[in-house]
Amino acid sequence: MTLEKLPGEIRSLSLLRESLTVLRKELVSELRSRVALSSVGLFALTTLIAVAYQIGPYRIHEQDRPHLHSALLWIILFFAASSGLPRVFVKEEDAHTAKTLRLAARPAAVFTGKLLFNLLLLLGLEAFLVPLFAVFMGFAVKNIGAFFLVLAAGGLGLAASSTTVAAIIARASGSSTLFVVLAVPLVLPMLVFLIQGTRMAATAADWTAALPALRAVLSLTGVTLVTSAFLFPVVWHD
Amino acid sequence: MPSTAWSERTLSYQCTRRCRPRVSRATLGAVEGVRVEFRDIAKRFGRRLVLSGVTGTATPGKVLVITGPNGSGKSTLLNILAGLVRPTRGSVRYLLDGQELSKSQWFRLLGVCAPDMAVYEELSALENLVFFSRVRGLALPQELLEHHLQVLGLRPADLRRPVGQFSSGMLQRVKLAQALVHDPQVLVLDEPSSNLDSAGHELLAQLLTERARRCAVIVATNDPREVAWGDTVLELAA
Amino acid sequence: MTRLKKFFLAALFVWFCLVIWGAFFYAPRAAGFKGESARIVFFHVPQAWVAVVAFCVNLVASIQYLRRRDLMDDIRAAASARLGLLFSVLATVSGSLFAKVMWGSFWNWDPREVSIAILLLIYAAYFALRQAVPDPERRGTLAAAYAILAFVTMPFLVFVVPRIYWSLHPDTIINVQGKIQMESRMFQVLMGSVLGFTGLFWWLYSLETRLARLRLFRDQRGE
Amino acid sequence: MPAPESLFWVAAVTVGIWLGIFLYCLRLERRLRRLEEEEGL
Repeated sequence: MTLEKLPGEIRSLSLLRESLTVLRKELVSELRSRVALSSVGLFALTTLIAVAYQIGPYRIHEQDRPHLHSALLWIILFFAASSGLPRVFVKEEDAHTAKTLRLAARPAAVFTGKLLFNLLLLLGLEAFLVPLFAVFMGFAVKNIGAFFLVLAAGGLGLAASSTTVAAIIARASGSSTLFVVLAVPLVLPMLVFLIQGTRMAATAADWTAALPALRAVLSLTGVTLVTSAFLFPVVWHD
Repeated sequence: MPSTAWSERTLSYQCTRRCRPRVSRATLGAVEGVRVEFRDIAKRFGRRLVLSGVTGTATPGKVLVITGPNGSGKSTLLNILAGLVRPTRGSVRYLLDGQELSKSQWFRLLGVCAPDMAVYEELSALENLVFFSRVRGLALPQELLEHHLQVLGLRPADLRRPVGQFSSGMLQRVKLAQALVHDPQVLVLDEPSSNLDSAGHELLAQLLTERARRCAVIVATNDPREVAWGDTVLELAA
Repeated sequence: MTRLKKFFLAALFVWFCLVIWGAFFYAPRAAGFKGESARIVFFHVPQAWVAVVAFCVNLVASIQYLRRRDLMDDIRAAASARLGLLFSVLATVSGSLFAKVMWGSFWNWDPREVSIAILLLIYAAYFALRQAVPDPERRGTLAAAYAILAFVTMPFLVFVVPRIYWSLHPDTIINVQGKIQMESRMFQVLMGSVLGFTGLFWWLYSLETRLARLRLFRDQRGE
Repeated sequence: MPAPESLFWVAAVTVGIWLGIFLYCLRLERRLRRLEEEEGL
C-alpha cells in the first residue's frame, strides 16, 4: 500500500489541541502508573484521619469551628497536592523524556497541558477530600455555592503557581523537597485568602460575603498565570 | 518489507503553525534545503572548557560526521547545533534559502535522536508516535504512523505493547521513528545505530542515503561503519 | 582608591554619625509613644526601604540576565538579594523590638509582620534554589525566573495585605491622604537616615559585586 | 532635651556598631582594590 492513496486530509492543529494532546498524554500516563494519584490520595487520607482523630468535630467550640476547619482543610489540601504536583515535570526530567518533548512541542502547549493536568489533579483531590473532611470533622457549610466557588478558584490558583515552580525545580537537583520550600512562600498569600473565603462561605448566609477573598485569589491567580506565560519558555528551554 | 521509499513521495502537508515565512513542504522540496552554519563554537561548564573554536557547516544532501574520543564534547556540540544548549561563545545559524529561521521554526524542521533522549515508557510505540506527531501540530492518520514503525522494523504485534518492555534495539527504532515522523529537513543523530543489530544498521544506512539527497544529516559517532557515511568528517580534539 | 571614592566614604562616615546624633538628640521625643521607643523609626524605616530597593535591584538584574545571559547580571541579582534579605531581617528585628516595647510582645501576627515573614521565606527559598543548581548558567536562569515570579506576588504582600486589614502598625509616613504627618525635625533626620542607609547599601552592593566579579574572572582564567 | 545620660549610652553604642561596620568594610575595600590591581581589572 503506497502512500499516495492514503486519504487523511492533514489539518492544522492549533495550540489548544496541542495542549490537549499533552494533557491526554499526562492523563494516560498517570492512569497507567497512578503514582501521583496514590501518593496524593494517601497523603490526604492519612493526614485527615490523624487530624480528625485528634481534633474531631466535638473537641472545639461551636463558634471556633469554621476558623479552624477552613484553615485545616486548605493546609491538608495544599500539602497533599504538593506530593503529586511537581511530578508532572520531575518525571519528564528523570525519564529523560524532557529533551524529546522540548524538541517536539511548543512551550505554551507544554505549560497549558501540564497546568490543566495539575488543575484536574487538584479538583480530583478536592472532590475526594472535602466530603470526607465534612464527615470526619463535622464541617458544616452554610453556603454551598460560595464554597464550591472558593474550591474551584483555589484549585486553579494552586495549580497555576505550582506548575511553574515544578518546572523550575525539575531542572534542579534534589527536587522533591525543593518544591515545597519554593512553593509555600508563593502560595501563602493565596492560602490566606482561600481560608478567609472558606470561612466566609461556611459562616455567612449570603454568598457575597466570600466575594472579596475570591476576588483576591482570582487576581493573584491571574498575575501568576501572566507571569508564568512569559517565564515558562525561558525556564523550559534554558 | 514495505517499500522504504515513502520519504520520496513526500507528503504534501502544510506546516501547521503560523510560521514566518510559510514553511511548507512544497516550497522546501523545490528549493535548496536548510543549511546549518556554526562558527567558533565554545562551551564551558563551570570551570571545564568542553569545546572551543569549532567551525563547520551542514549542507542539504550531505552527511556531516563528528568524531572524537569520549568526553571530547560530541554530544554537547550536537545539543548546541540542535539549539537546545546555548554556546558560551560562537554562533549557530539555521538558513533556509539564505533566510535565518527562528528557533520555533527550526525545531519543526529538525529531527533528533540521541542516547540521552527517551520516549514515554508507559505508552505503546504507536501511542508515542501519535503523541509526538500530534504535539508537533500534525494530524497524521494512524495507518501512516503504523507504516512508519513497520518501515523501521517493528512487528505489528509490538506496536501496541508499552515501550517499557522493548529491547534496547527496538527502543532505538522507536526513537528513530520519532525523529523521522515529521519528515524533518535536518537530522541530528548521536550514535544512531547504538543497540541496533546488523539488520537495523542496514536499514538505517538505507534510510539515510535515501533521505540524504534533500536533508542535511549530522551524525556524531565513533563507529567506523557510520564514519564511512560521512561526506565531511569533523574531528574533535580530546 | 580613587579620590572620589575616598571622598564618598569619608562623607558616608560623617553623615552616619550625624544621623545617629540627630536620631537621639536633635529629634524631639515623639508624642503618643512609650518613652523613647519612637526613635527606632530612624533605623526601622530605612532598613525596610533599603530591603525594597535591594529587591528591586534584584528584579532588574534578573530580567537583564534573562535577556543578555551575562553572568555578571546573575552576580548582581545574587548580591542584591543577599543584601535585601539581610536588611529585611534587620527591619524585622527592629520592628519586633519596637513591638516588644509598645505592645508587650515580640510578634503578634500583625498583617505587616505576616508580609515581611513571607518576604523572608521567599528569598530564603531563592537561596535554597541557588544552592540546588550546580551549573552557573542554569542556576542564573532558574533563580531569575523564581525571583521574577516571587516579585510579582510581593506588591500583594507589602501593600495590599497590610492595608485591607486593621493594623497595629503606626500610620506609614505618607499615608492615605498623602500628607506628611511627621514633625519637621524628625522628618529631616529620617530622610537623612534613609539617605545614609542607601549610601551604605550601595557601598556593600558594589563591594560584593566586585568580589564576585574577581572570583568569576579567576575561574575563567583558571582552566 | 531628653535625659542625656540614658540616650547618651544608646547613641554611643550605636556609633560603636557603626564604626565596626565601617572599618570592616574599609578593610574589605582596600583588599579588593589591591586584588583588582593585581588582576589588572
